[in-house]
Amino acid sequence: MTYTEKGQIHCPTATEDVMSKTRIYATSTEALADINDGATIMCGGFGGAGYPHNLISGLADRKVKGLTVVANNAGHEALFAYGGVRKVVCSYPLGPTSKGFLEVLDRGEAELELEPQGTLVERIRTAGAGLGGFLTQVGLGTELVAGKPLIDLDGKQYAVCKPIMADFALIKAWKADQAGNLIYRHAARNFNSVMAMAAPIVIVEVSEIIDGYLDPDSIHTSGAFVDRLVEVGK
Amino acid sequence: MTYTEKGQIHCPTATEDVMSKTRIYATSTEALADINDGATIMCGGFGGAGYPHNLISGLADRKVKGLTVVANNAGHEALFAYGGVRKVVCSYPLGPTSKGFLEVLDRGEAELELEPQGTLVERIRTAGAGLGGFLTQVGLGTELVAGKPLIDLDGKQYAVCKPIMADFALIKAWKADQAGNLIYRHAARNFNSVMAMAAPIVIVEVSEIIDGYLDPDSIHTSGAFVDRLVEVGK
Amino acid sequence: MKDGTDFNLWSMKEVGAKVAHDVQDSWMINVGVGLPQVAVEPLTNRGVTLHSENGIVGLGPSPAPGLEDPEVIDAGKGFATIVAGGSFIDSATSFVLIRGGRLDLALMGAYEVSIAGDLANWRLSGKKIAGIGGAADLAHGARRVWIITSLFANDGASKLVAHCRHPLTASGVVKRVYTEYGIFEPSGDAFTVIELARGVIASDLIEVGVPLSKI
Amino acid sequence: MKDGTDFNLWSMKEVGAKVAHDVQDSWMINVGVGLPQVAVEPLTNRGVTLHSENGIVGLGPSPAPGLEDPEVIDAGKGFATIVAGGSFIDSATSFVLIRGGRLDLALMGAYEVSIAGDLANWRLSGKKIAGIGGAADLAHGARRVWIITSLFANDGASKLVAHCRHPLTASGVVKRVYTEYGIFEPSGDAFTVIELARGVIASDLIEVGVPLSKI
Repeated sequence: MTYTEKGQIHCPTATEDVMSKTRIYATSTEALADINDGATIMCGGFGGAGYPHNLISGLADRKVKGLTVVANNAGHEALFAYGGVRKVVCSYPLGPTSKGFLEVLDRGEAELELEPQGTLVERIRTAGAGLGGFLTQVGLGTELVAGKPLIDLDGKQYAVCKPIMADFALIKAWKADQAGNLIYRHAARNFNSVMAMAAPIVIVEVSEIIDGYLDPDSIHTSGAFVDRLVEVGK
Repeated sequence: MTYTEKGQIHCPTATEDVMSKTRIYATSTEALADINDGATIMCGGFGGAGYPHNLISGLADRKVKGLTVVANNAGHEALFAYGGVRKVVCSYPLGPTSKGFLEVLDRGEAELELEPQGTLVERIRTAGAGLGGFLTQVGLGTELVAGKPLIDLDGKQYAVCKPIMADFALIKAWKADQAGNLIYRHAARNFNSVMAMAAPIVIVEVSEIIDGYLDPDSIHTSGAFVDRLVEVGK
Repeated sequence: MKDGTDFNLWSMKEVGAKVAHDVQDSWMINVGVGLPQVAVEPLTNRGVTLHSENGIVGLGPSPAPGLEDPEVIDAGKGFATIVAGGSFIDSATSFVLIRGGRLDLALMGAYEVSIAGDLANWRLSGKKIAGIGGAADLAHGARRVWIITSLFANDGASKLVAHCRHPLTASGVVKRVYTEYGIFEPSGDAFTVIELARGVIASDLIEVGVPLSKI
Repeated sequence: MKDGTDFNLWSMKEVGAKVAHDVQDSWMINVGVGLPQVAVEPLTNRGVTLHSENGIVGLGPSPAPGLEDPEVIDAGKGFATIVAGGSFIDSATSFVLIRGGRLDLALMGAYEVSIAGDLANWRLSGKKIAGIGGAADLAHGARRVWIITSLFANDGASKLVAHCRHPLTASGVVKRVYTEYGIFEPSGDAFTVIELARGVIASDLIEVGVPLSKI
């Protein structure tokens, strides 16, 4: 058992290893093989930080069509290039990398569901948490809650926000261990650690898969949530 | 800037320090001085692991009365001993350390709000998250959702769970730094890191306050959430 | 059913072996507080990942004497260990895992299980105070709920019932019940017999009030 | 109000200094994407904690050339740094912080602010597509919302208005507006003048459509 911090060597440990269901794949293509046309995918990252470039590029290679992509931004150029995206759920569809999206949107070939960033990430978490929704006052009195049920509770009004269910989460981490435990690097954590808990199949591109195991107190995402790993290097 | 892990020395850092509003107190008594009769406190821990013994004991010394205590268990013996508790919100009020509570409950001097553990911790998080509530199916069709509003959403029924608002959170951490960033030890994390985000004033007893700062990637609770620290030793 | 002489009822150890046989190696399992140690023993040292709702993924067996750590405990508050590859998580994340469908199996005890799969295992109807802990979340959230229990309560009544008299933990969730008499599955209008211990005859059980399907 | 010759309007740098003067050292502040760098510069190197909603508590200034790290960016996606004592958090936690009341101040730009404190700063009414990012969460969640903006839009219209024509980001949230003409506070039926730049006369501003309280 690898402990990276000294104070923790007295943590009582058993002799056996965890039998993880996390599988390590040699290539993105193999890890993505069962993502089919019409799938809904969550995609981590904030701008380029923590964006799973290799996985998205692998998906583009397979020319998967009719995707719904849930992410903070709309910069999935590799997917727009061949018209792979039917719908984007995001908080910020502008910026230099969103040109591809704005073009297909303009041609009526894709749909946008815009959501305040905090509501977006909480709806993602809610899906992972097995809850039916949450109540917020963010956006009340604005078009940002258009389409959401409104309810009164104890004299206050709230918008009911439903979970965003996806088939797969594609995320980027920094280090993984043999049990699928993850650590993110700096501000690349963002949506990744939330999406890691939010889809039934979680696929992770990771800079490095270490031999052995990470310190159980320093893990950002438990291997319990991680289904597939691909090591992509720095 | 103290980094405990090697790979991270290239993280770009500014020359200035954070100006934290976290204050370090010499004693529990001083850190608790403004907790008055009738206050609602969240109290971390699962059984004895991560339980803020020193803070609770400091509160008992002040003989604060009429407290509502939100915690996983009801084992606040120091507070029951002088009749300080009006109400307990918890998931498990039994076990050897709950005798004091069961006695006052039996005498009708205290009230119990029982909540499934997952609903309890999520209601605590919801308070910290500034949300109005969440929808769950846990407990549907049982007395465990008695008193909760029920709503139908997309053909499914849910119980509406409201946030548990508290005046103070009393928690236990392992290490803190000068900016109030926290790391918990092993399974002592439990409710502590959730409550650390859930009350307007968060008071932490910590085994050690280090000079300098913790690695910003290894922090469990950002100092942004921490108001007061007391170093209590091992 | 007056005495046990005609039967070769399973011991708790045998019941545990039956459960362990039906469990897949890749599963993540939560083992309920209070289940007999001898029944759950076969689940350790065979590679499944054990989850403890107080925040351990990869729960190991009890520590060797002298290595107890008060900050490594299980949901029953007994001293525990973490296996290599395990992780500590906070309570909110632990219940995200439970409700979110990451738990392949919750193994629990029961006061009663109904033909509809209703589970009563947190409070006896006469009792004023009881703890619920994580039982309701586990019963609702886990992909499968299996029960390990004696078939009869102390008063001789069948724990498999048409309708639960005790307060429910969750309705319609139990998939399978492992007892010393055999393995049963709620099927809506009765319990289906999956396997019986040697010498146990279903019609005898029906006679004493166990609502089994007539074959 | 035809020309600026009679006025000594504040530069953006001076506006920033006014804001910085009113900010307390212990505050945690989110500085909105797109605010002029020169206006927010006085907030750095003075000890306040800056928050970036993509997951940085303790945002520092831009890195020295050659030290840029693509995984240390701010909410505007520019290269950034973290100060000693800072922490990286995930996006869910970042918005818990925002909505949960831990942010003392959100500093933002605006298209319009109404006398009721309504804020429009994410989409111009004629525009089909716009990004909301964290603006709605910040406007709702922060303890105070202060706006830094030019008083007039490019077409000459006052950005301080009776009712917003552009879609709202949040209603009734703005506490104060800092402009080159002065500092104003929405007070329900008008804007109260807190301070005016030298030579600026309130009645002149009222004459060109800025809904200030008549004193």
